[in-house]
Amino acid sequence: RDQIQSAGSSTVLPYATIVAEAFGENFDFPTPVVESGGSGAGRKKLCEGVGENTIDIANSSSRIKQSDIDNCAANGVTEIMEVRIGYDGIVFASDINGADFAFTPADWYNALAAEVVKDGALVANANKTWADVNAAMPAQDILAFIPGTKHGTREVFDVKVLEAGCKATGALEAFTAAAGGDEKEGAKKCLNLRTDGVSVDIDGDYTETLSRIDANKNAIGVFGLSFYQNNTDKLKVATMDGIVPSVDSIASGDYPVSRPLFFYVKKAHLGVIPGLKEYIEFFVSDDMAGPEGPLAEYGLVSDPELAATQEMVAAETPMGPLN
Amino acid sequence: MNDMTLTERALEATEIKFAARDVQVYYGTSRAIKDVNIDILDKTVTAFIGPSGCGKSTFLRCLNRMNDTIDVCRVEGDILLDGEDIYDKKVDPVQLRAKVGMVFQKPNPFPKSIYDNVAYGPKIHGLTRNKAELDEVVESSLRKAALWNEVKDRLDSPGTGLSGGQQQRLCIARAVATSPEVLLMDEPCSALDPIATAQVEELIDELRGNFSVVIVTHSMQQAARVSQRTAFFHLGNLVELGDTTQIFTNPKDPRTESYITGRIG
Amino acid sequence: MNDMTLTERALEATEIKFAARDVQVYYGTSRAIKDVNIDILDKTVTAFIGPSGCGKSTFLRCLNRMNDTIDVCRVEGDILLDGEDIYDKKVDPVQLRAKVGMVFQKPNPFPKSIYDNVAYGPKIHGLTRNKAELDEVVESSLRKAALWNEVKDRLDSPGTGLSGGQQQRLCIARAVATSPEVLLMDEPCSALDPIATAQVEELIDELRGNFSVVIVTHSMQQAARVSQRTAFFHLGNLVELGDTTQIFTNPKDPRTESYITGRIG
Amino acid sequence: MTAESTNSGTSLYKTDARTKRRNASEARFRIYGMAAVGFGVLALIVLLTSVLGTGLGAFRQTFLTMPVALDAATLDKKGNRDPAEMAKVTTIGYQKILEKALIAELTEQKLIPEGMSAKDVGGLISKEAPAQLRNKVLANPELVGQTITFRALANGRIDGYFKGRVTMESAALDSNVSPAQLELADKMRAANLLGLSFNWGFIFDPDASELRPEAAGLGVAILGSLYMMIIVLVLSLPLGVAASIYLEEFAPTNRWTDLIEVNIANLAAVPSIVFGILGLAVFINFANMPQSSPLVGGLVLTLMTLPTIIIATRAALKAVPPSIKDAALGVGASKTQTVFHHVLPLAMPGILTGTIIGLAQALGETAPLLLIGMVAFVRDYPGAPPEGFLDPASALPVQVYNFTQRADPAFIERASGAIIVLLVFLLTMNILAIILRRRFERRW
Amino acid sequence: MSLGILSLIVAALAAAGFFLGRRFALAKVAGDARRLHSLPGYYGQTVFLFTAVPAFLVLGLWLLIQPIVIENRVAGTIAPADIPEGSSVGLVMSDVRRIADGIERVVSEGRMTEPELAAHDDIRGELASAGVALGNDVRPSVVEAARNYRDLSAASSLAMSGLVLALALAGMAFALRRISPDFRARNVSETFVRYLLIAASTVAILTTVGIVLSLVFETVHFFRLYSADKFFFNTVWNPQFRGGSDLGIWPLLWGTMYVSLIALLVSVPVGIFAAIYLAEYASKRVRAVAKPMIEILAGIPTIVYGLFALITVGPMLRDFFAQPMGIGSSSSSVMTAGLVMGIMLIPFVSSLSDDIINAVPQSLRDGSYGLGATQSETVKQVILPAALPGIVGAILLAASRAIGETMIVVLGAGAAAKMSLNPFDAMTTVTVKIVSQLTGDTEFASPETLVAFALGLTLFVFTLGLNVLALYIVRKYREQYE
Ligand SMILES: Nc1ncnc2c1ncn2[C@@H]1O[C@H](COP(=O)(O)OP(=O)(O)OP(=O)(O)O)[C@@H](O)[C@H]1O
Ligand SMILES: Nc1ncnc2c1ncn2[C@@H]1O[C@H](COP(=O)(O)OP(=O)(O)OP(=O)(O)O)[C@@H](O)[C@H]1O
Ligand SMILES: [Mg+2]
Ligand SMILES: [Mg+2]
Repeated sequence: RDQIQSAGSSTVLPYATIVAEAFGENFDFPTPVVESGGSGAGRKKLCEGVGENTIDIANSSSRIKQSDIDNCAANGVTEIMEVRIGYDGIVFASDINGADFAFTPADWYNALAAEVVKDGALVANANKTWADVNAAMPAQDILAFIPGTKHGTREVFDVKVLEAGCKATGALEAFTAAAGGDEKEGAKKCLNLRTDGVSVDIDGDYTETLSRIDANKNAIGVFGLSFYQNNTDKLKVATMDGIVPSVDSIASGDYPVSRPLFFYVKKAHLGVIPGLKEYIEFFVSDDMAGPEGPLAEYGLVSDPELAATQEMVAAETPMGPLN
Repeated sequence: MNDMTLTERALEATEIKFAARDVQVYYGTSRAIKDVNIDILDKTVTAFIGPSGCGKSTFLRCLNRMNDTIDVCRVEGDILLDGEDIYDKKVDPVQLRAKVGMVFQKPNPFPKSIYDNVAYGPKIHGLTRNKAELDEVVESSLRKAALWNEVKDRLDSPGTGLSGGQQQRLCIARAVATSPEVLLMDEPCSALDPIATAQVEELIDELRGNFSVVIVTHSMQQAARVSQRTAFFHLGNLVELGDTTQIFTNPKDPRTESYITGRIG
Repeated sequence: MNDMTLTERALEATEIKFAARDVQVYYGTSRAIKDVNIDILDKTVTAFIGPSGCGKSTFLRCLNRMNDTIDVCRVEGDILLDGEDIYDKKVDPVQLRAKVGMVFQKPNPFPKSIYDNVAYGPKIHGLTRNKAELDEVVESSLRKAALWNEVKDRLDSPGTGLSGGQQQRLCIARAVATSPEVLLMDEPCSALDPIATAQVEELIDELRGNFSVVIVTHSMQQAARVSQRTAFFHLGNLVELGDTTQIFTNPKDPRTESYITGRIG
Repeated sequence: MTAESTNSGTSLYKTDARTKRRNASEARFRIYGMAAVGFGVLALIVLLTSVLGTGLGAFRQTFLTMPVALDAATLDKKGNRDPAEMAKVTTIGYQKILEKALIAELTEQKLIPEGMSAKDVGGLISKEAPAQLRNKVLANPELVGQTITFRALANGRIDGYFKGRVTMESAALDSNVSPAQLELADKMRAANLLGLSFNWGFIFDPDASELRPEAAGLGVAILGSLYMMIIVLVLSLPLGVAASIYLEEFAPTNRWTDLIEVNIANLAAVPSIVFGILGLAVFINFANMPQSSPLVGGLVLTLMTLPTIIIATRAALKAVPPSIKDAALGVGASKTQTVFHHVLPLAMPGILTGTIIGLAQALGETAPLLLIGMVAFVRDYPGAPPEGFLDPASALPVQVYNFTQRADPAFIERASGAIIVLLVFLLTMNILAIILRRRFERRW
Repeated sequence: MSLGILSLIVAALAAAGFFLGRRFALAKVAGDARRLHSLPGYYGQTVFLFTAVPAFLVLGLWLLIQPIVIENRVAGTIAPADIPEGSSVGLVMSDVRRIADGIERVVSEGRMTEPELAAHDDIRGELASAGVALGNDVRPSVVEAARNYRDLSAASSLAMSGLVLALALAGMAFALRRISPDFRARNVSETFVRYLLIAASTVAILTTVGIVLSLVFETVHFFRLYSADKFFFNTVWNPQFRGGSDLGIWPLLWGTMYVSLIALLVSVPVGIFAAIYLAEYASKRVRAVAKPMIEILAGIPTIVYGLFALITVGPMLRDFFAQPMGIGSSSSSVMTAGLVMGIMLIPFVSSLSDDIINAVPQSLRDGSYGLGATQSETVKQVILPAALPGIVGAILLAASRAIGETMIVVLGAGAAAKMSLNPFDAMTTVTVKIVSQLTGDTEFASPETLVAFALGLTLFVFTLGLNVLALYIVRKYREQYE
């Protein structure tokens, strides 16, 4: 085998293909093969063992899990490098001709949660329009297209929006109290969504969400920042806590809903698979992943600590235990 | 030329059932029936005889438009049933075939039970009002076809599991069950033993009381026994048509004579 | 009981071709052939007669194991061809059928050209060395079956486009073309006119010179004309077997007599 | 022959009430049939028009034509025209050259509007163009120092403008293109610097990343699909027909064959992704075959297609009338000869139908490929067979699937374009089968 | 000798055997083929089969067994002390194999001889430059084992080549010797062919075994993490990222059945009517055009149908049926997916049924027309019953496809697992969830991902049950007709 093989997250996929393409053009190595198939499956493939018919790189939209590391070790993959390539912003957007929205996590919680706090008590969610949730918002029916539970994005949505909202509205307190003070149990309750068709899980990708918004003009969808940036003529983005999502506001940490993106390299393959080292160095180089590079242009929020990552890659430092 | 005389006779005889005028049948380009003019009388048994491959079946199939189902087959000329052209646009072949029933040369029972085979016609034509009547029709038809005794215990078993002769009788029963006005029978007794043959001949005789029967047969004896009129075909031509006695005793055409006496084939 | 006597006879007569011993045939649970013991002699024409549905075809099909193709059919007893049990494990039915040819009751030409229909057997048995020989076999077979004149100009047209009688003759030609040792013919002349019938009977007579022929027929006359021995079946039993003249002039069994004189069916 | 001679029964010319009713039901039945066929054809037409409507655009692309001065000072600093040395200049360097060349040309023609930055002007050129130029120069170092006429792809949004996907209004909202750029493009078109022409690249080039939808092509996918279909056809047709023949003609009816029969029917109901799981476990992990290769893809699709072919073939074999088999057996043909000489030709239409449908399904399937690594971004063409069967490749449905997932709206048209190619592929594949089937079709 | 060349030689021998066999047979009877038991070609065929089949069979078996035997012998030579902490013999062996492979490459590239390489101090780097990836640095004992492994392999493959060639020649000689005019060549080669046919039909069984095996391992794993009770009897499907998910299969099975039912309600009548029309009514020209056209429907990628459902059918159904009738406001619904899937399945029913209907003998039609039946009566009462077994096969195939379909359901019916009777509600199917859980971002070893295997296996058993039922019903019904 003479080409690099990578697999994993479909969120990282576009960035990986951009780099792979440029790599193939400018180096004497073949263009790497980039598979999609999900972060979990990518990491699983990475951990299948060392050798030609296993992949070299796993793209991942979330951090590797201990179970993966154990699996890797069991299969002889003892040294893995963790490379953080930047951040992915998650935005809320609606049809370009629709109303403007300014959200807070609490609004989202009150709109989608199964149970909300009303007059100090937990009641089943009966909010019909956004105006019911927050009088400042338009009286438009609530309809939200959120990522299905298979998506890494959903986890971020759960944590950074729903849980935050749960806390902010006081629901968390009420749940915890109801669960006899068990905070964990209470937090879990925060994630129960209503099942009356107001919140719709999307198992496909952002293009599906976009098409659904096309078919339901009053819906709000959850997108990646890069996807939104490519479709600014069709989508109107909403603010979160008053902040407009952008590469800058996310890099600065002002916009709350974002997550880091990674890829994991099988160290045993370095120096064996031709071009692997060059490829990962190229990936994190300023030319690619820097704030002016094509990845940022496409919507990746450049990592402020990119320099450290570059050093780590150059030194081939494997990752330590998860903290 | 003898077209004229035949037409005249047709005008005299009120009981003409079928009248064929200048009928030609083509299979693709080859002509299987040539210039046939024939009158078939009501309440009469007409026998078609002639060597194998001379066009008897072909002509028979014209009479109820079964030829329509053969792609390459083309019919020219007029065939009148009760004075009405059966190849007319207005004529519904379905109605025609209900009136003009047919027993085929090769027995072709449906892959259904014996009962359903016979009940099929009455059912689609709505000839019975209830199950009891239908049972009766089935029984009487099977009896007429001399099959009842052999199959009465296994009416539910498939018709395709019968012996060759039984299948042939089943097909006769099936055709009789719809009580057609004309019954076309293509060698109905070819696979039957003498006794069954006699029973079917009896049936034919009985049918003649009300209907017209056309029967194709290779047996001169049978033709002589059951038919009142006989038509002799040869190489697609209708050579001679006349009273059975006349044909067998005093044929006009030398070809008829040599066929009957066993000289041409 | 009379098993003994028959076996003895079999030992005496060197020219026995087929010997059937206590043959029973079942279709599912119903028994179609009961305790049949029969010897079929070489270089002889044996006629099977009997009312429709009595089991003639069934028994005939046992003789070359065509019954194997019917799932529900089960054969018991022994059938010996030249002293060898044809139902033995070691026997290859294919070889058996090459030796024992068959003409079926319902003509069943292949949906191929007339030529290919006849040439099929010689081809798979490798009977000819080249195309010219094959052509010859096809022609002579068709001639023997009295079909050559009618089809010689259209050997390439499909066999299914022939008339009923022509199809029947085609099937005879097909069977003859493989030159079997025994030829089983199930009502080979049922759809044939007298002249064609005569020709086929001539063929049968000719075949008898070298082979054994078994013919099922419903025509007493035909049986009397072509066969040397006649077997009468009734309701699955072999009622009587004997010289044709004896059977027709002096039947031993009352059932035979009443059938021949036309009293039972 | 007088008309009054209708003494018995009714006139044939007048249909009686019952016949009328029956004819009405006959007509209804016929209309249902026609409606059913019409429905199918209509559905096809609707789907095809929507696919063609959006997809045909992918076959035409906007190109820029301009003179480019290949400056020796930047491209070959050492001046020895050694490709290895020259390769040090990356596409970024070439991009600058192209940008400069375009600005120079536009300034000469006085087309550049006031206040438009160099970057905006350069934005009209596809990001693929520098790579093309670089390849051209490296292939022929002598070009350095000359001024050549270079035909470059235009940026996807500009292309979209000429295809109606991008409008002035949408551009105003779009962060990737500005109305000023579109106006410039309009002027350039008037000046014949830019225009639409047939895009062979869509059929022959490999896929491209999300930044350059205009350069994405189907070359690798077409090859991959072709390789896989060869494997599927070569394996599944003989295997399927052989299995069907055994089950239908030879096998005794007992528990074992019942088991096989139920099994095959059940395999047809196994979701295709499960075949992917199987392929991953058996072919890649157990048999150590390479990932992403058409060989593994073909094997997986073969297993997936087999039940379809077997079910169709068995139904067709079953429909052959027993009298034909009797006839052959009766002249002493063996069972095998009977089957191969008579039954199989008569069953051929059904077998071919099964093959057509099975292959159609195999050609359009993505899910099982997901697990064996073929749903991937592959830019290098697989080699020639047989080694090429082991090289990574993509497939047409995969390309469709990937295109539909991408953010840039330009990929929508390309997804439909890929579907058109897939359907053409399917049709060419089926035509032989359809012609053969018509030859074998006959009634007996 | 490489595998390819070896196979080629055997194939060539077999081909030569064919001609020799033919010639031999003909020579035995002085060219008069009529004295042979079988056609001359059959003699050739037997020689061909005897030459090729045993040789290839042994080749295949050898290739399967060789690694196991060699592995065991080499593994026996590795001292327990050489196995690093936390590792296993298996892992060391995989290193051994890779090193042996690497040595082979280095040697064949002519860079170094084997002893030189073994003495080299950077074996890992040297092998890496040949493109062989090694996880750890190489210990001498492992190199020794690798050399041992390589020697054994070389010896073994030499032995294999010899054996295979000898077998081919022996088979050929044996078959040629047996040739005599009385030799039943046809029977022999037909028996051979029969066994090949049997082998082909066992592919289906092997596939099933493979599927079950590849699912069962992870399924067991899943049931260790998640109780089977809850999986089979819980009626809520709600996977979560951080565990505590509800993974009841019932909403998914319900959705599967509902969507498939609607799809069949569309495709079966339309398909059968289309088949009837094409086979019985349409002119040759219409048929020649319409049939392939409808077949294209089976070849359109399902994603196109999915988008059609999402963009066109879904909103249409919502605006014209669901909302006016007040029974739903979701644009994705079981109805949408079922309808669109039904369209896709039309050719599965229509094309296969059409062929079967066409194969019904004309004499049956004649029989019915002769009784004065209309064409539709003939079709309904004679032709369809006669064609029934084939049509049932076609319908089963369509049903199977409906159960296995993903994309249309994702885009048409949504991703919400729900048990509802309302056809205008969004629901989802087992297959969809298999795909989405398997390709999601959740960690692989979690129940949320592994549930895909359990779903796959359950669906497999479920459809198996349905198929047994279908077979039983068909048998029972068919008995009336045959
Ligand atoms: N396939 C079958 N399944 C069940 N029963 C059958 C089958 N074939 C024949 N039979 C029955 O077996 C008996 C003998 O049939 P057979 O065909 O041998 O009669 P036959 O003497 O040839 O009559 P025919 O002169 O009418 O051809 C009949 O009662 C028939 O109904
Ligand atoms: N479907 C067909 N296609 C082409 N030619 C046909 C077709 N059917 C019959 N023929 C030819 O037409 C001629 C007349 O056939 P027809 O069946 O009418 O003969 P027949 O008198 O019934 O003979 P038989 O007594 O043998 O049944 C024959 O030469 C025959 O070969
Ligand atoms: Mg006839
Ligand atoms: Mg019989």
